[in-house]
Amino acid sequence: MILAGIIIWLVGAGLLAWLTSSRGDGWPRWITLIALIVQIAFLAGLWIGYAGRSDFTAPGRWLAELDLPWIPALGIRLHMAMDGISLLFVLLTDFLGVVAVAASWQGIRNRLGFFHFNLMWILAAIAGVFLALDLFLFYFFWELMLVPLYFIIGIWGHENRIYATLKFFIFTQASSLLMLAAILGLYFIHGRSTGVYTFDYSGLLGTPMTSVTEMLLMLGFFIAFAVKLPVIAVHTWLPDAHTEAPTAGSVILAGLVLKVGAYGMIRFLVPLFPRATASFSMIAMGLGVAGIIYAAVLAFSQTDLKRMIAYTSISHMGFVLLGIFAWNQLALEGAIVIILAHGISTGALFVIVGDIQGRAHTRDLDKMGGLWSIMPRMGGAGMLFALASLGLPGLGNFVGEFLVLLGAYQVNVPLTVLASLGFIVSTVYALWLVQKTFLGENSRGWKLPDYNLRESGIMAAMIAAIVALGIYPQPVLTTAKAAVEALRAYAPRYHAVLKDDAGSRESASPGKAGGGAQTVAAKAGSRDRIPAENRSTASGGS
Amino acid sequence: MSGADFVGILPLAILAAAAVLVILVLSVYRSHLLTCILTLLGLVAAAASLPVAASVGPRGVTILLISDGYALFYTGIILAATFSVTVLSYVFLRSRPGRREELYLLLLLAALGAAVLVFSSHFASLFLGLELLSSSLFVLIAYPRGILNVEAGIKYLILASVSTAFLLFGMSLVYAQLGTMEFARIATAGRGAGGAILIAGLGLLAVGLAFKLALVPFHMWAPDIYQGAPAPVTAFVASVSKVGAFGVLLRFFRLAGVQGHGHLFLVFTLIAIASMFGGNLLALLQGNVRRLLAYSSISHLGYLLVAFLASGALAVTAVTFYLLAYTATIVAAFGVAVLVEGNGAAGAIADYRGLFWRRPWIALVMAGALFSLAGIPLTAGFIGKFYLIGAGAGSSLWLLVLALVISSGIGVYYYLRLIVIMYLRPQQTAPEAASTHWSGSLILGALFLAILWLGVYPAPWIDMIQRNALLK
Amino acid sequence: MGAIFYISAAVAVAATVGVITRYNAVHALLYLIVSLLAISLIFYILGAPLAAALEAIIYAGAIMVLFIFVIMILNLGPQAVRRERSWLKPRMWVGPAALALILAGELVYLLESGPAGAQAGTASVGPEPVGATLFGPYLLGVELASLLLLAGLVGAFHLGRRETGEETAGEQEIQTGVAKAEGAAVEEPGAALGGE
Amino acid sequence: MAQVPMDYGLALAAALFVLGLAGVIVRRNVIFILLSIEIMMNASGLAFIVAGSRWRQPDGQLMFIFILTMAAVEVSLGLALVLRLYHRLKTLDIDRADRMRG
Repeated sequence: MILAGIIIWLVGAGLLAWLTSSRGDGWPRWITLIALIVQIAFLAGLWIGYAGRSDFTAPGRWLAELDLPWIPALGIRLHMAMDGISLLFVLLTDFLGVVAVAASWQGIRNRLGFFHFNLMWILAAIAGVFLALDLFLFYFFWELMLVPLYFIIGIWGHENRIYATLKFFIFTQASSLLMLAAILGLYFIHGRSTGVYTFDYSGLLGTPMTSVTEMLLMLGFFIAFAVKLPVIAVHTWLPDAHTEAPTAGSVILAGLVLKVGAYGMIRFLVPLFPRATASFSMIAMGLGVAGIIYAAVLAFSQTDLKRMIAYTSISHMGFVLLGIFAWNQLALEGAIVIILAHGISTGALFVIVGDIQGRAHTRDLDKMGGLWSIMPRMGGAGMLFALASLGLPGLGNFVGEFLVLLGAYQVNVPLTVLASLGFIVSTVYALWLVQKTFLGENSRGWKLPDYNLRESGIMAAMIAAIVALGIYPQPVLTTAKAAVEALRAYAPRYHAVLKDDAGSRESASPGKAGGGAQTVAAKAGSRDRIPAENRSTASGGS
Repeated sequence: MSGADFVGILPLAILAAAAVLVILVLSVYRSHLLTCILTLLGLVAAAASLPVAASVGPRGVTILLISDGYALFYTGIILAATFSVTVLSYVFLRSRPGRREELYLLLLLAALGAAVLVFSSHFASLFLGLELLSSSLFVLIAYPRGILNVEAGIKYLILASVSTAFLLFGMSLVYAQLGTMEFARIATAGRGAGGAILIAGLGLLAVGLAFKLALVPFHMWAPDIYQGAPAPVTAFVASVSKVGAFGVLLRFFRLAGVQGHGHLFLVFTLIAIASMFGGNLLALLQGNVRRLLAYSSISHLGYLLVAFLASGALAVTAVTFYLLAYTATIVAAFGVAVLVEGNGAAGAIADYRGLFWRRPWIALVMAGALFSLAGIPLTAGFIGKFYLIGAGAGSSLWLLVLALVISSGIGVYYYLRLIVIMYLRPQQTAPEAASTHWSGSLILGALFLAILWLGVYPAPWIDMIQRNALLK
Repeated sequence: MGAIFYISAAVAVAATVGVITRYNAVHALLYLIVSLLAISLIFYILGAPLAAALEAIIYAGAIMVLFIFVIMILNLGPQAVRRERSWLKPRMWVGPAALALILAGELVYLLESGPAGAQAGTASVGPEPVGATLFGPYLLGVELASLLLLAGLVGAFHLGRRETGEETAGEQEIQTGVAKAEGAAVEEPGAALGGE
Repeated sequence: MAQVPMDYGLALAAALFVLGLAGVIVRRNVIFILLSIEIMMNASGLAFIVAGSRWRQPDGQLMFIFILTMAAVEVSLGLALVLRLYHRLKTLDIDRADRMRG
């Protein structure tokens, strides 16, 4: 019930904010803010409680689970569960929710009730995505997420918002419907071969199917996740959506909506289709590396600040893709850390850009310069997050990207080398960003007010989070560890397939290619054992 | 006809009796409210007789009608939709001059026609039911006798008559070939028989029904009729007449085995794809809310064809559920039109701009209906569309599923755009408020809750459909 | 017998072509009546005497009269008289008349040669079995047809009722708008029905 | 009817049907369109009579009677609408009835 409570709490707060908006502007703001902070405190309490449990690091255990019949005629259940990854991501959701609310405190002036309702609606849907274990439920939340985002961009966005929403919509809608088709394909294949028609995640794991079918279904899922992530080639909606979105929309978009794609790959794509993803992994990793470099180069050539940050997001998500398809302990944990760190750092950058735009009414890089001298607090924060973005050691992003590279190195050396080039390019664009906006001389004669207490508060919280993640990531890694191990056990032969496919490329170092932990898992988990393990997984919740 | 036979068609008998009662009362005492109440009572009585009729089990009543769970469930949908339309008509007519009472009589007769359609097991009853429905609709569409209404009425009359002629000619070809007009015997006699004439007959029959359902390429009438008819009648055209026509289409072709005839299957596939894309793409271009909904309904009937072409019990459940969801949704949408549209052009976007600010609750209902049409989670349309795609995927109709998926992706866009328009700041000169009455708000509220219920917890409805409304 | 079918069929087709190619409504109507009579004859040959009678009485008789009635309503005024005169020119009626004569010839021949179907060896389905079936298995159909007629009655009554000054302002506006748009070229009433 | 194969009867019906359809499509005057529709209905009725005659059943004639009923209803409604349209527009050209455009 905890899990349903998390979502109902958010939706309820949103409704309350909407209903009370007629009483005054303060009502929706404070209601959502307090609701989110209370939920963060509650989740943090849970986290500490779980961390004390002896089985916290044992793989294959849900920390909390909810499993009720919903539409029995179709085998649809209200099945939600939380493991370490979900917990971290829901926390990130709430945290960025607070940031979004705080960042819109002054920026959003009209239709406040509906705005906050939409905001909470997105957060609830995203939390639902992170918790759903029934594929139907997953799709349900996945679709639910789009509508409020459409409204936030379409109603509160900038000049060109109609075009942006159209593009955003066509991309996401078409791709998610492809995923629906794939979900149904899986449902029927599983039903025909076993006689049990179910959308349940643990039930569908290990569904026997031919490799062609598996590949097709996998692609259906992959495209949906890839559009959200976004993977290069289907990324073009993102810069436009970001440019037109209000600050809160950008924060949610970059911090959470992109992560949903990554989460889907980690939770569903590889475990459900281990063989197909393994044979696809070289392409996917290649796409990841291409994205890292291509988007970083494009970011460098942008003059619109928001567009620039949007492209850096694409670049960072390339690392995530690389890490996921490398599929070993290090890379996966790295990907999770990137997701958290990027959520915070890019969220902060969008907030800063939003603040600049709110003050100077422009986002054009060429019109800025010397802002540090007039706004030292903002300049300091901007500098810090730009450095985080380039992967400065000691900040969260570095930990994640380093882990991903370490993990990917065990799988494919050339790609890893290429990916690390991304570090260099990102250094260039991040420094360029700082140089053009904050440093240099204030040639335009800007006179803008510096951060007030509220804005400084937001930044302080985000700085604290990113620094904590960079200096002491261990709690996060510990929390994710068991979940990652459990997920990897679903695809025990992943690297074996990988080796068969790409054996020639990796012949130089066979011992290394297998890596440490994952070969153990690969050997330990024979295919026959998977269903048994799933069952224990499903039943072993609270 | 035995007593049990009569019980089996009790809902139809009650509807007919209500119509006769209304005209008798009209001849001595004209009262708008009284007529409306009598009509509503008739509909409620007919609905109350559904379980009674179900108790005599599936049985053929003469060769013309068959009373089974399927027929009764669809009749239930028809009665509920007609009930809503009747209340909306009351709200609509209250503020308008002229004679109003005949409208209720015609609504009863049209509902009876639709119910006969879903009961029919013979060409004669199919034809008569369809005509009863259409003939009442000609008048209903032109009812206020304004220029737009009359235009719409004439257009509908011409196209409906042409389609009826197609239907009749198709029937006669099938009859000439097989020597029977009963569905069940056509099914058995038609199994082995191939023959160009039979295929042509079935094809013409399908064309006739496709006209009524406004499937592409027989859809030309829909936008004009949706725009020209008075709003409650539009709701009726969009819901009841579609339910009736689709009900009989499904029953007949399921028996006749559309899968058995490759050509027919191909034709239906093409019609489905054309309707889905045609409806959605043309809807993108519309600046009028009613025309937009008309094109959207074309595409929705296209979606339904996907499950219609699929095989198995899942397909029938999917169609029935979707029709249920669609009916609740579209009646709600046009119910909003009744309460919102002023005396200007029907469906003008100006009536809807800023609706959220002027009349938030009604706008909420409209938003719910549009979400449901778009297939957004939490609404009936989401579960319905999921069901349809499931039925298509279950029969491996991947091309159709893909078309459904892509075209409904297009569709979502214009529904949401309309919602954004409702949320824009109202214009300086707000349109004059249209008719309001508490009963209209009540019906809209009920429909809104129904949309949510079907979207959030559809299990009881699906159970009911699976227990009752399956064709063998 | 076969020959009569073919001749009647040819007459029906020719008359129908006439219907859809005439400019003048009354003229077309004349052709349509001839076509209906030809089909009636075919019904008779096919062993459906009741249908043949109904075709002639109700279709060619009652329903077509409705058409004429409406056409006459739309044709009031002095122009109509002029039009009437042009309608009575021989080339207007000679076509339908010739076709009707052919049918009359066929009819005479048929009447001379005895009841339909008798010499062809096929049983005709006369009024008796038709009636028995109509009020047997098709009883509900009769009921539905009666309701259909009720709908038609109520509908025609409602639509045809005379205006009682109930036109709303909006409608009048539209009407004047239409009149303006068509300017001076508002057609005279009779012109709506065409004419040669 | 040995001398008149059923197919010929159906062919005649089809010919009339197509002529009627052509009339509906080509003509613009509502009266003519209604006449053409009558032709189509009548063709369908003929087809039913032909089919009934083939099977020596009364059903074909019954359908014809129903069609007749329907035609009467439809013509009366159609003409009532025509009168109303004429009253408003002073024309019977169906293309003039175009106050609705998308």
